[in-house]
Amino acid sequence: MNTATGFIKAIQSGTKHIVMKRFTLRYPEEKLKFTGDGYQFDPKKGVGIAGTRGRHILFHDKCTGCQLCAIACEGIAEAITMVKVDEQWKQNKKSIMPQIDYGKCVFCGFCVDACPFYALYMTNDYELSAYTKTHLIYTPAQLAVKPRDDGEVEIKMGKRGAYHGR
Amino acid sequence: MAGETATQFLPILYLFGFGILAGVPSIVLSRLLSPRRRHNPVKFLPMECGQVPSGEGRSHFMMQYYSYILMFVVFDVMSIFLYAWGTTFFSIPRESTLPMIGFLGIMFAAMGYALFLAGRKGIW
Amino acid sequence: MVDSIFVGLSIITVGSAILSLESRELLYGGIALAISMLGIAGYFIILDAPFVAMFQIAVYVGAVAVLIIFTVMLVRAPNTVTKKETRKRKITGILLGLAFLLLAGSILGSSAVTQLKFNEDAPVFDVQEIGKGLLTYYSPVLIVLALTLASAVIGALALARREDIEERNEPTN
Amino acid sequence: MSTLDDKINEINRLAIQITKDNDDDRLMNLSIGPQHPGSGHFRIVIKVDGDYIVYADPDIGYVHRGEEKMSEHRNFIQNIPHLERPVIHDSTNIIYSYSLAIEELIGINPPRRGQFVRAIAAELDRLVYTTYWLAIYGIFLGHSTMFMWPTGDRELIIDLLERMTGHRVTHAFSVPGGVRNDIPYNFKEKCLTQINYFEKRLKEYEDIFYNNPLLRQRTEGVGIMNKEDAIKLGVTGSVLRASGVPYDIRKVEPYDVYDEIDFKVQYMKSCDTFARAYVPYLDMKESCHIIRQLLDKMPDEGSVREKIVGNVKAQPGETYRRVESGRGALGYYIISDGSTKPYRLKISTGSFRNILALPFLLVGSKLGDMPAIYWALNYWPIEADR
Amino acid sequence: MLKDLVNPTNVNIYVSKLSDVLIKAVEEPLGYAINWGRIYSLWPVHLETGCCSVEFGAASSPRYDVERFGMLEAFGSLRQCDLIVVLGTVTRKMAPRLRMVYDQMPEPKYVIAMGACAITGGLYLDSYNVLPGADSVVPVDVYVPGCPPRPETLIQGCFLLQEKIKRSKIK
Amino acid sequence: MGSLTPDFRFGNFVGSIVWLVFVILALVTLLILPIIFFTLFYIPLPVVDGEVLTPYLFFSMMVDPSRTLPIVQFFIHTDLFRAAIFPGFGFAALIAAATIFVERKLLAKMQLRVGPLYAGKVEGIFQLLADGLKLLTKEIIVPSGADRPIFWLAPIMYVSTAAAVVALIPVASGWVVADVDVGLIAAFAILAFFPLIALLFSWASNSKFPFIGGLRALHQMIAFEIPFFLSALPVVIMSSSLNLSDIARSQNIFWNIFILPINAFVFFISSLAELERIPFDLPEAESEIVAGWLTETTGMMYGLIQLGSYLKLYALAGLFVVLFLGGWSGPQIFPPELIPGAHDSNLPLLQMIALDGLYNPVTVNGIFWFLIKIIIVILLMLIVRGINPRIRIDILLHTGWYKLIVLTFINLFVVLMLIYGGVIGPGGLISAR
Amino acid sequence: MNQPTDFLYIAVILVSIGIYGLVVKRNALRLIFSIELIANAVNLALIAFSRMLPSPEGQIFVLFSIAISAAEVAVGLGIIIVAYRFYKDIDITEYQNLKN
Amino acid sequence: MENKDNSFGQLIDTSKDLDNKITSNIIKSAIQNFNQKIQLVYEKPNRSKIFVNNESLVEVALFLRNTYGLDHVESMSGTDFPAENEIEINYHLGSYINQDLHPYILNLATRVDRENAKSNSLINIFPSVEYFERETYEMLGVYFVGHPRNEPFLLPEDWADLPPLRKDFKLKGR
Ligand code: SF4
Ligand code: SF4
Ligand code: SF4
Repeated sequence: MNTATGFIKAIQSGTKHIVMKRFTLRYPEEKLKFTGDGYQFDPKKGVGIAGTRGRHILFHDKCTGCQLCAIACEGIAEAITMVKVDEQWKQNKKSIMPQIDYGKCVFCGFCVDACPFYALYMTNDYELSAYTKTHLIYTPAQLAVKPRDDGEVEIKMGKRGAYHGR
Repeated sequence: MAGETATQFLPILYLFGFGILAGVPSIVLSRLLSPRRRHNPVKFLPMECGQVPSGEGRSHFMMQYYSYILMFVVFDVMSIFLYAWGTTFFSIPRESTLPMIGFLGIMFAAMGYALFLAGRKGIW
Repeated sequence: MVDSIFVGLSIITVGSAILSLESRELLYGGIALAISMLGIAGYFIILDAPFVAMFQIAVYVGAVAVLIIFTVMLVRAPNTVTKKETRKRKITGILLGLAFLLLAGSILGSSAVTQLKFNEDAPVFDVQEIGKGLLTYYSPVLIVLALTLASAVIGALALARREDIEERNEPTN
Repeated sequence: MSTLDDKINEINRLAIQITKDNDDDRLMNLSIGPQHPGSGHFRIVIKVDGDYIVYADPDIGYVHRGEEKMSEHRNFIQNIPHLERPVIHDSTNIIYSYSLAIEELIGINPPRRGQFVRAIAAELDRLVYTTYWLAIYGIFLGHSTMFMWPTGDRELIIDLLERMTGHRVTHAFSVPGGVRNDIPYNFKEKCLTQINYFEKRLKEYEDIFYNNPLLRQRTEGVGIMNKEDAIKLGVTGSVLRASGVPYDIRKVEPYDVYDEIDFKVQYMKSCDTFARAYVPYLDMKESCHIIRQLLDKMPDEGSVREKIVGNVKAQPGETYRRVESGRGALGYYIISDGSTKPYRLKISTGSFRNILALPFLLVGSKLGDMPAIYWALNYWPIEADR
Repeated sequence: MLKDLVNPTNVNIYVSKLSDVLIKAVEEPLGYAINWGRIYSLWPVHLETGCCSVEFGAASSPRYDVERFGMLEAFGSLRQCDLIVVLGTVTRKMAPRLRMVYDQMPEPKYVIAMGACAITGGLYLDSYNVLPGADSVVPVDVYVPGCPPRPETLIQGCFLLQEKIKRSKIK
Repeated sequence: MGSLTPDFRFGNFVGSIVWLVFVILALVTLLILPIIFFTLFYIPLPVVDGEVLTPYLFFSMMVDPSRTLPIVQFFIHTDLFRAAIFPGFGFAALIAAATIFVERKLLAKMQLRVGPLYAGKVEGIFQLLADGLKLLTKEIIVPSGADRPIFWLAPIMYVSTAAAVVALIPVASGWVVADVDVGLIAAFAILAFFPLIALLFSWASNSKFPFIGGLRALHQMIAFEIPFFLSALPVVIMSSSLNLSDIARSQNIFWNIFILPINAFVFFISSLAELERIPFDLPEAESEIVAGWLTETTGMMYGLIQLGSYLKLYALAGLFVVLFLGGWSGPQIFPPELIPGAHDSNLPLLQMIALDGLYNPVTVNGIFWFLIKIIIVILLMLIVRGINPRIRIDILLHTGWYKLIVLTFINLFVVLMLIYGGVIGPGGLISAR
Repeated sequence: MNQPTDFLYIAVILVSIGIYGLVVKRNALRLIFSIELIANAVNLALIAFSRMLPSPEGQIFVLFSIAISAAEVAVGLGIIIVAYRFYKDIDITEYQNLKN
Repeated sequence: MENKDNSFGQLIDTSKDLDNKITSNIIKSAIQNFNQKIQLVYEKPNRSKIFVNNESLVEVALFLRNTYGLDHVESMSGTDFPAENEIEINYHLGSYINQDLHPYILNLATRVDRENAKSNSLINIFPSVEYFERETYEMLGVYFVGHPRNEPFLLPEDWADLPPLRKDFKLKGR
C-alpha cells in the first residue's frame, strides 16, 4: 500500500508540473538584466556596486598607466599586459594601458579592485567566444568599447511557478 | 483450406522485408555520405572510457542469474501450453479443465521450488 | 508459389543444419541451428499447423537457442575448435549418415507413401481442435508432461548448482 | 553487523579465493571513467564477479592541479581565485575557512555585518552545491526529471548570489577581513521570496524522488556503513551524519555568527545509502531556515570589510581552521613564516576523506549499486584532487 | 559535324560535363541539408576534465536548456557523439585520455574549449600538472572564455560552431 | 530568432530538400522508369475497373481524376499498400517518429523547460529530421575484433523484427497487415527474437560494457516474458480466440481492462520491461555501463536501433490496446457521409468518395478510436519515464520472477473461479459477448 | 502443391545429418545440436502425416515432443555446465580421459 | 526499512562554553606518560600541537586514541624545511566519540630526515590516514613504513620528477 501511495504521489507531482510555467530563458532572444553598470569595489565606503563580472571596460581618460592592475593580476592569471597606445593623455605619460587576454582572465575582479583611479570596470558583456585565441586578446581600444545593454528579463515569481519575464 | 495459413503469414515477411528495406539502404547511404578519415588504430579499439582496454571483452557472465535462463526454457513451454487450453476453455466440458488444473498445480509447485533454488544463486 | 517457398525453405533448413555442425565457430553453429529451427517452423506453416509453428519459434528460438548461445559464449574455451575429430571417425560418420539416407530414402521412395497426396479440401485444424485433443483424450499425457517438465527444471537447477561456495547473504526485499 | 575489520578480512579472503580458484575468466576488469556518464572526473577500477563487485580501487587525481604548491607562490589575496576553484559551486565555503585562517594569522576581525553577509553567502552556496549534488544523484539513478528540477531551482539561488557578488559561481566574495562588497539594495526581500519559493520546491523532491518506492528499493539497506566504521574511516559531513554521529562544525565549533543562530544538526541512524542521500536534503531545508534567521539578525548598517592590502605580512606561526562545507569539514592548515605568502598551505577536504570509504562500501555490493553508493558519498572529485 | 559530336573524346567530355552538372546539382543542396542536420543535432561527449562541468550542467538545466539546439547532455557512449566540450583543466594525467576519447569518436567531430583552463591553462599557468590549453592535445574549433564561462557564453560558442559547420564541407 | 543565431534559413533548407527530391525524381524518370516499364510488360498486371492495368492505361488513368480513384481504391486494398503504408511500416514509423518528438517535448514540459525549439520553425518539430540527417552522415566504426557479420546485421534485424510485430496489430476492423489466426502467439514468438539479437550484438561488439548490457537485456527480457505471456491468457480465455482481430471484436461491450485490471497492469509493466524503458532500462543504464549494449553502435546503426525500439513501442502499445482496451471499438462519431449529399451528386468524383471505396465511416471511426487509445497508452509510458529512477537488476529479476508471475497465477485462478461462479464468461453476469 | 514425400525426404536428410553429427562430433554442444536436429526432423514427419491424414493428433504429439526436447536441452546444458566447471572443457572424450 | 522509526534531526546538546581544561589535561597526562618523548609546541583555544620523535609516534598515537578517543585524522600534511634538512609531518587528530573533544584538534607532529625520508605509518591506528599518507608519499617523498600502498595516485603515472611539494621543486617562471 505504501508503495502504491508512493507511486501515486510521484505521478501527481510529475503531472502537476506539466501545467507549470516553463522556467527557460530563451537566450538568444532574451537576455538577463543585470543591475548596476559594472562591477567595481569602492575602497572608501567599503561598499561595492553589484553587477555582473563580464568583460572589462577601460576608461582611457582615467587610466594612468600605473600598472597596478597588471601587478594584481600577475599572481592570479597573468592576463594583463601593458601595451603602448598611440593616444596621448596627460595623465598617462608613458602611454601604456592594459591589454587583457580573455583566454587567461578568470573574471575575478581583483584588477578592478586594485585600480586606484577607477579606470577599469567590469561590464555585463559575456559574449566573448571566438574561433581563435588571438581574437580573445582585447587591446585597450577594444576594451574601451561600451557593451550593448539589451538584457531585460529577470526571474519573476508567478502563480504557476518561477519564470523569466520583463 | 490448404496453403491458407501460408498466405496469412506472408505479410509478416513483407514487413520484415520492409525493415530490411529501411535498414540496408540507410546503412549503405551512410557509408557513402559519411566522412572517413585515414586509418587510426586507436579509433577501432573497443571503447573503454578513454582507457586503453585491458583484458578480454567477452568474459563477463552474470552466473548468479543463470538459473533463471534454465527455468525460462521450461516455463516458456508451459505458458504456451496454457494458450492451447485457454482458447478451448469454453468449448470443452468443464470436467476437462481438471487435468489442466493438475498441470497448473504441478507446474506451480515446480516453479515455487525452482524459484527457491534460484533464489539461492549458487551457480558457477 | 508454394513450390518455390518450399525449395527455398529446404535450402535454408538443410544448409543451416549442416552449417550448425560444421561451422568453425560454435557460436555460428548455434545461430545456424536457430535458423534451421526457423526453417522447420516454416514447414509447419506450409503444412497448416500455425500453432505448432509458433510454438516451435517461441520455444526453440526464444528459449532453447538463447540458452544454447548463452552456453556457447560461456564455455568459449580456447579449444572449441574440434580437435578430437579424427579422420577415421569423420569418414565413418559420413558413411553412416549416407547409409541411413540411402536406406530410408529408398524405403520411402518405394513405399506406398509416394502415392499419398495431401487432401486439398481437408479442414485446417485450429488451436481449438488441438486444445480439445490435448485436454480430453490426451489429458493423462498432460499430467505426465507436467511431471517431466517439473523434474527437468528442478533437476537442471540442482545439477547446475555449485555446492562448494557459500551463499552470499544479501538483502533481497 | 560485520565490523570494518571483518569486511577487510572478507576482502582479503575473497582475493585469496579468487587467486586460488584461478577463475580468471570469471572476473572482469572494468574501468569506470574517466569518460563515463557515471564517473565524472575520476576513475574507479573495479573487478566484477557476475553482478558483484569484488574489488574496487578509486583512481583519483585527474584534476590534480597542484593548488598547494601554487599557493606558496602567491600572496594572501592572490591565492583566493585559485583556492576557490576546487569547488566552484561551493566557493564561498572553501574560501570561508581560508579567510578565517588568514584572519587569525594576520590578526584582524571582520566587521559584524561582514560576518553576516559572509554567512549568508556561505549558506546560499551550500544550497547551490547541494542542489547540484542532488541533480547528479538523480541522473546517476536514471531519473532525468530529478536532474532538471534541482538544476533549475538552483538557478534561483545562483541569481541571488549573482546579485550579491557579480558572478554565477566563482564569487571570490569572502576575503580575509570580510566580504568584498556589500549586498545590493532590496536584496533582503528578493532573497526571502526566492528562498521561500525554493523551500516549497524542495517539498516536491520528496514526492517524486525520496518517497519513490523504486528509489527506496535501490538505496535502502544498501552500502551500510555503521557508526563504528564511519568513525574509524574518519568520514565527515553528511556521510558521517547519516551514520548516526551528529557532528556539525557549525555547531561544535561555531565560527563567525553561527553561535547566534538556532538550528538543528540533521542526522539519521539508518547508516545506509538512503540516509546518505537524505541528509543533504535535510541540510538544505535547515539552510533555508538559517538564511532566514541570518537575514533577520543582520545589522542594517556598517561596513562589511576590514581592508587589507595585497602584500600584508602575517605573523609567523601556524593555524588550522575549518568550516562545515557542503561535503563536511573543510580545514586549512597554514604555516606562515612571516612573509607575504604562506609557507605551506594544506587543504583538508571532505571529499578526500570520504572517498576512503568507497572501496569498503563497494566491495560486496552489486554493479547496479555503484553509482548510488558512489555519489551518495557526497564526493566532488576536483576537491579531492585539488 | 555530327561525326565530331559523337567522336569518343567528345563523348567523354559530355559525360564528364554531365556528371559535373549532376554533382553540382546535388552536392550543394545535399551539403546544405546535411549541415542543417548536423547543426541542430550536436551531442556532446560526457567527459569532464575540470570544474567547468558545473556550468555545463547549468547549461542543460531548465534555465538555459541546450536541448533547444538539439544538444543532449549526459549522453551515453562516445561512439554516438559529435562534440567534445573540453570542460576546463587538462591535466597531464587527463591529456592522454582526452586524446583517446577524441580519437575514438566517429567523424565528423568538433571540439569546444570551455573555460580559461582549456584555452591557455588560465589560473594554473605555473602549475606542474596542468597543460597550457587543450589545443596541444586536440584541435579546437571554438574557444569559450570565462572561468567558468556563463552558460550564455557557451551557447554563443555553440552558435559560432554552428556557423563553422555551416561553412564546412560534408565530407 | 536572436541576433546570434546563424542565418540559416529554414526556407533554404526546405528548398534544398525539394531540389534534391527533384533531382532524384529526374534521374529516376530518365534511367529507372524505362527499365520498370520494360519489365512491367512481362509481368501479369492486376485488373482494375474491368481493365488490365498496363502502363499506358495507368498514365491515362492518372490524368483523369475520376479514373484515378479506382486505382487508389484498388491499391488501398492490396497487401502491398497495407504492408508498406497504412497499418504497416509507414504508419508505424510515423507514430514512432511522433512518439520520439512527443517524448522529448513532454519530458521537457514536465521538467519545466522547452525541449527542441530551433530545428524547424515551430517548436522544433524537425528535430528528429535533424538527428536523422546527422546520424545518416556519421561515420560507422566497427571495433577491431568485432564479429563483422553479426555486427552489421543485428541493427537491421532489430528493425525488421520490430516491423514484423507491427504486422500483427489490427488498427480497425479488417485493417491489419497479417490477419493470422494465432496472432497473439505469433506476436509472442516474434518478440522472443529480441533478447537473442541483443545478446548476439553485444557479443559481436567485443567490448565490455556492451556485453554486460546484452546479458542484462537477456535476463531482463526473459524474466518478464512469462508474466507477459501469462497476463494475456485470461484475455484469450474470455474471447476463445488467438486472433487479435477477434479478440478486439469480442470486447465491443466490455473492455477487458474493467474485468481484468490486474492483468492489464502486469501486461503494462512487462511491456515496459520488454521495451527497456526507464524504470527498466538497465541494458542501457548509462551511469553504470555507459550505454549498455548500444555502446559500440555508431551513426546510422544507432539510429536504426532507436527506430526499431520505437516501432516496438508502437507494437506493444497496440497490443495493449487490442488486448485490454477493446481495440478500435468506440462510439460511432463520424457521419455516414463525409460530404453531405455527395451520394446523390452528379459528379462522379464525389460519388466515388461517398461510396464505400475511400471513405468508410466505420473504418475511420475505428482508426480514430484506436489512435486515441494508443496515444493514451504511449503517453502513460512516457510519463512513467519522467517520474521514476532506474531499478537494479536483482530487484528487476525479483519483480519479474517472483512478484509478477505469482500475481498472474493468482489472477488466473481468480478468473477461473469467477467463470465457474458464473460472474464472467458467456452466460455470466457480466457477459463479455 | 507439394506431396508428403517431399517433407519426409527433408526429414530423412535432417536425420542423417543428425546421425553424422552424433557419430563424428565430440563436442558436447554439437551433440546437443545433433539431437535437436533429429528431434526436429521427427516433428516434421509427424506434422506431415498429420496434414496428410488429416488429424490433429500429429500436432498434439509434436507439442509434446517439443516440450520434452526443451526439457532435455535444459537438463543437458545443466550437465554441460557442471562438466565444464570441473574439466574446463566441453569435449566428451576429455571427460573420459580425466575420469581414469 | 529500518529508518521508519528514526526521528530525523534531533537537536543535540553541545556545551556552548568551550573551556580549555580538558585539552590541557590531555597534553599534561600525555607528557607525563611519555616523559621526555613529547614536547608541547603551543596551546591555543581548541588547538594544540605536540611534537614527538618518529620512533615513538605510533605509541603516542595509540595512547591518544585509546585514552582520549581521538579517533580520526582530520588532516595530515607534510612540510619541507630545507634549512633544517627535515620534513615535518603533522597529523591533525580529532574526536567523534568524545563529545567534549568535538571542537578540539590536536596537531601531532614529527620530523624525519629529508634525504632518507622514512616514517612510521599510522594506518593501523587510524585507518582514515590511508590516503593522506599516500598523498604525502607522492608529494613529499616520505616513505611510510607499514603502509601497504606507497604508490602515486594523484600525479600522472609517468611522473619522474622530484616530489612536487619539496621546496627545491621549482615551478616554471617562479
Ligand atoms: S579579472 Fe582577474 S584574471 Fe581577469 S584581468 Fe582582472 S585580475 Fe586578471
Ligand atoms: S587600469 Fe588602473 S591600475 Fe591599470 S594601469 Fe590604468 S590606472 Fe593603473
Ligand atoms: S576555467 Fe575556471 S572553472 Fe573552468 S576548469 Fe578552469 S578553473 Fe575551473
